Amino acid sequence: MSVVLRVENVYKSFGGVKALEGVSMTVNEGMILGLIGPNGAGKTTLFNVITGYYKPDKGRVELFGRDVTGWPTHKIAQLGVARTFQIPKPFPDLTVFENVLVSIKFSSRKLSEQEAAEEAKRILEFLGLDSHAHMLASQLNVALEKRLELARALARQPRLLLLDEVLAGLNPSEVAYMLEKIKRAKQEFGLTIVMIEHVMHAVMNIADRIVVLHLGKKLAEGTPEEIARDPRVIEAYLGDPKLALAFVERLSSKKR
Amino acid sequence: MASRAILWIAIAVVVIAIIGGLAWYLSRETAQETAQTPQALQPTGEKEGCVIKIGFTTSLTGKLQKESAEQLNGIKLWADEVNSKGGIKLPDGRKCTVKLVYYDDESKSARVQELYQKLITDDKVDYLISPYSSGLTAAAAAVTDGYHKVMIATGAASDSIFTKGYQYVYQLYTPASRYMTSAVDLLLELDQSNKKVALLFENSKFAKSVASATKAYLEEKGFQIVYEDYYPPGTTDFATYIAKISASGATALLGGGHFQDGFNLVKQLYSANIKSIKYVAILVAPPEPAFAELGDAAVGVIGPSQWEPGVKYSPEAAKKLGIEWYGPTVDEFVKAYKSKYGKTPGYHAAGGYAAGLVLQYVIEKAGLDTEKAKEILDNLDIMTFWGRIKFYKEADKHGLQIGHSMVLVQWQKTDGKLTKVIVYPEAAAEAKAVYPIPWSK
Amino acid sequence: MEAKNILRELARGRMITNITVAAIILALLTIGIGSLYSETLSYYRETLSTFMMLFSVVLGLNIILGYTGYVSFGHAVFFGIGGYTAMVLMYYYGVNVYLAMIIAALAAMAAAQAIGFIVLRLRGAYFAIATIAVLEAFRVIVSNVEYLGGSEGLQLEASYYTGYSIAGYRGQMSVHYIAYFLLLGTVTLGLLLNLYVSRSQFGAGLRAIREDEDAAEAIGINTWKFKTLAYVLSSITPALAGAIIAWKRNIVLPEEFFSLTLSIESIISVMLGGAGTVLGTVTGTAIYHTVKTIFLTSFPSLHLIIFGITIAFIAEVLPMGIIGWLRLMSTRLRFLLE
Amino acid sequence: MVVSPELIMGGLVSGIIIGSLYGLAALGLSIIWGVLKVVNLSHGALIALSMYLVYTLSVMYGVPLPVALLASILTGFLLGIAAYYLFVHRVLGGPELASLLSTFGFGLIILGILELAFGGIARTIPVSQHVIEVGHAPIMLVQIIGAIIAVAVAVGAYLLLYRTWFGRAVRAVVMNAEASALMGVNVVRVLALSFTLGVLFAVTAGSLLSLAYSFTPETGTKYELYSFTIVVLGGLGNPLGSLVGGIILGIAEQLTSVIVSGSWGPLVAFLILLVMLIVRPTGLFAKL
Repeated sequence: MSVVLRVENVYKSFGGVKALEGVSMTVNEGMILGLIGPNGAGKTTLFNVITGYYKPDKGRVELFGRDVTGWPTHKIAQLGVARTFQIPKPFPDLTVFENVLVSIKFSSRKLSEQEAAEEAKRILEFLGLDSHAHMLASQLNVALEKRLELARALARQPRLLLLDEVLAGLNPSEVAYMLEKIKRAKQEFGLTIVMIEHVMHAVMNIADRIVVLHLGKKLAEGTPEEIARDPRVIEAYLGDPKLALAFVERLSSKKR
Repeated sequence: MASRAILWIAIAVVVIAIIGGLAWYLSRETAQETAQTPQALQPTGEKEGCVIKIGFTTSLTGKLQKESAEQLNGIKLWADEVNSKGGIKLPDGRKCTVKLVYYDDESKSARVQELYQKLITDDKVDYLISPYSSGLTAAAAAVTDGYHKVMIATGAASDSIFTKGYQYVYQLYTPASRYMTSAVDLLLELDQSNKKVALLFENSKFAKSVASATKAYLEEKGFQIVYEDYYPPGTTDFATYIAKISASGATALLGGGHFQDGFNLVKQLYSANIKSIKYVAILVAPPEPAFAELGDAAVGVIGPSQWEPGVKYSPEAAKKLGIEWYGPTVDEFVKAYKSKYGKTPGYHAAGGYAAGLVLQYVIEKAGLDTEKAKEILDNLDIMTFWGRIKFYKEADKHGLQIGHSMVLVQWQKTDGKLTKVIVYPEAAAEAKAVYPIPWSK
Repeated sequence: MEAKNILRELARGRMITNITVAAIILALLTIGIGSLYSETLSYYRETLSTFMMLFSVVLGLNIILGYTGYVSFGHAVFFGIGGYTAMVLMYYYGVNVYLAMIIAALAAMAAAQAIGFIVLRLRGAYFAIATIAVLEAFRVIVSNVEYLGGSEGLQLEASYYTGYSIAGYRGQMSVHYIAYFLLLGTVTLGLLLNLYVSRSQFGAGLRAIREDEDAAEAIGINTWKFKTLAYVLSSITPALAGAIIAWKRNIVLPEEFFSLTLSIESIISVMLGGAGTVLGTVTGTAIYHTVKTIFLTSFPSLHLIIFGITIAFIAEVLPMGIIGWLRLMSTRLRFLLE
Repeated sequence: MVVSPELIMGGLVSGIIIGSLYGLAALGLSIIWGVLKVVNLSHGALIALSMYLVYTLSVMYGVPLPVALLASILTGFLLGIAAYYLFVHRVLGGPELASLLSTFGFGLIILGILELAFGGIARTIPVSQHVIEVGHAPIMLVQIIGAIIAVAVAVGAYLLLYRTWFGRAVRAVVMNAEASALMGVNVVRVLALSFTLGVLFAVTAGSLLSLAYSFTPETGTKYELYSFTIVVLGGLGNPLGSLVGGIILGIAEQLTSVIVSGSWGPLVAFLILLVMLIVRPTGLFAKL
């Protein structure tokens, strides 16, 4: 199993604020890695470093065995990395269909106009967006916007998919729908996924491994079970009822 | 992507080639024919009711609005007077009325070219008058001269229009190159020892061309230019310029550009109270009545003017020079203008009237025959209320005004009242120039 | 929704645009040729020349403002650079206008590359302000450099034009006709460039940048390269128009060639029709030019006020322009109204 | 000509005096830009309008000058509120272009009215011409008084934004409008008042400037262009930053005029603007 992403000892600070302090992690092919931690832990900053929006102050980022530290975002994207944004960034004045089509056009695949359109249609159907194809992206509700983000990322046929809170703000049935789609997408496209998530039961459910960030440092790493039992993690999250509930849920379901 | 781009570029090249080729073909096909030039579209005015059409544009809007409006008043007054007398008598004995055809050019040269084209080809006017200002006249000349249409340029003092080889454009204003020279002459007359001159002009087309000619003239006359600078249009604060002039030890200042900046310059100069400066001559601003708002600061300031209501041109003066007098006297003009518009005419208005007057003279002699009109204008040497009018007729500066000269005005205080008087040339002078400027005492 | 349907609609839309564009070019060509033989058309020829001058700037601006979403508030800077480059070549070296145009366009492209390197790192209002500053800086520099004629400008002599002739018209008489056809060529080039941008993958990338630059990077678009290229392309037609107008008017003046008014007029034209659409540029410029001419002749003293109200109206009520509004009314029309 | 230290001194002092007035003019633009994220392209027209208001009242109707100044400033206040709801409110939060065009349109309307009513002739308000000479440079008493008022207004604006409830509300809206709304701040009112405040500063600057120099409807354009530079120099919405930015620009302009030539003065402003935008677009000083 080859290493898809390796982050080594990455530092990043803004002014006086240290957002990342010596974070390292490794993601193997075919894996779903959950990235959790309280607000301000540096999760999104880490995504931005990986995807090249920020240049790390120190440390290196390796993708598919190549050192990509300091590469511009679009070059990293062209390696086969796709991401979604915490606050969705659809192309508001383009239709849903056009959003996906643009993404296909700039993926590494060489498709004819006709093929690209077919492909866009396929992806929209996969995410249940086909009936909204002619709507402007700006007219979508949150749930559909999140789906569009995912659709646009999948349209690139990436090898590594970075999901930044795609479940936030969704109701339970929508969460279930998205989880289902992510799992299926992983199988169908042979993806490796790193996901930042606050919906704990979802992460615990879907992730193979979990990395916990706290105040810019890696606090713990392990399987969901290990993380759930780690006293440091519990301490860091103490007082977060949602998380506590998720832990309890997880542990009790294991016992049964 | 690349191959697509190439395809598009190829299409672009082909289309442009087709258009270009067509244009070339058309030009090639007929180029050998003798130029069936524009004479063909000569006026039709002669028969139907006999109306002579005079065309021009005026700046009803934009930055030249004010001066242009006065010029228009002058032209209108002329046309009304002519028509009230039943029109102009042509050499063939017919009497034709005058019709003014004019449009708003927004003070922009793009509009000027568009509209002169329309005047010539659509309205088929017989003679043209220029728009106001050198810049717009240059743009108009580029159109009109090609059609061999006579255009009387008024409100355009630039010399450069007349070095471009145009053959049908005639200038009424004293050109920029001689704008300030009389101010230099006056200084020489007043004080032989005042030789240190500061030049501070606006960085604009007109002021710049006056400045360079003035500079050359000063050097020729043995003056020492101790300071020279150009301020950007719209400048309101002259503190640092005045500081440098003061530090330069200059004893005379020549400068200005438009009304506003000249006004501010004098105002701040007066406040600064630089005792060393004894002589101040400013472009454009002093002849304006609004200059009086400066109060004491205006006293002693000299300014060149194309024309003033107090000028002394007269049939007698013409006789002395042995040239023909034509048109109304100065007083008649001023009186007619006052009764029509309720105010004293300035030089823009006088220039407008004079342009009409010259056309009237030409039409009486040449009718509507442009080539004959050109011949008459080339050899013209007359005196009118506007002054002497004579054009340079060789090709290198064809149409440049060489007969007319500037007068200098000075603001003086008599019995506590601020008045504008002509002080130069002596023949036209109403009073002697005050020297040195009061504040230096 | 069938993919094939979309493609068919797309093709139909493109066909309609192609026919419209071709019809416009042909009509302009006919009027131009007609004016060679009929004097009555010559006023229309001059009005259309002014229209095409503005249209050339608009077509350039639409690439950077419409497709890429960068509000270039000083786009006339390329008109000025083109005009001055051409004039220097013609005035000092006697170069003919055709060569001068080509060099002017190349000079403007080089300038766009350099200016873009500075201003394209800015976004939104900062970019807009920076482009105003660039325009004003050029104007000040040009009016102070003697070689460029300073504030007096450079003026060609009548004799420069003796070599030109068309359909029996010679010298300065021929200039207005030739300039018309040259402007038509420029407009044609501009329309083709816009069509290319609207239909190519390059244009799709620009649209993505307009919509969200970060997301565009994330889907693998080299945004820096794309927007620089867009800026360079957007300088071509304004520069060509500047060169032709310099030649036609025979004089270049700093305030007329580096003019904020021209910049703003072209923005209004783009916005009026609908930014980022080919048909929008035509519609917007045509309406603006016509309305302006009517206002100026009918209400000369009120025209500033009327314009102010019109501009504010567009901004507040019709920010996507006429064509943009129609497109929004029905997404079906998106394909028909490119 | 040799540039003496004395001349440099004169340039510096007049730079500071004129710069303070530039700073005051820029303050209005700065507040609006900082709080509403709108570049007010009617700024120059508003400055010109206030000049004509003072002119109309004091010269044409003979109202005493201080009363005319106050009346002009008050009119600016009312106009600000009206303009906010007519030209700004609808385009807030939209694309930049919409607010640029909308405010530009408003500016054109003002200019059109001024052109119609007064034409292009320069107007002057007669006041004391007393000057103080510094290094050959004549500095008018009115300018000095204007500069002092400018400093006072800038400090006042600073206190208003950092020491009062209104200031806190404004800063809260700048940081996060949505959260402020949840915490009970009337966001629309804060925005409208901030815009009005900006107009008020522009009008105050214009009224003071009208005393020192003659003016035409187009006079405001220069101050508007300079204000862009000053705002970028001083940081969006920072009153003291505007003042200091104005003074830097004033000194740069005046020294250019002393050392090189006045006709290069405006270039300095645009070059400073471009360099600042690239090197430090957040300004030399903190944002609001």
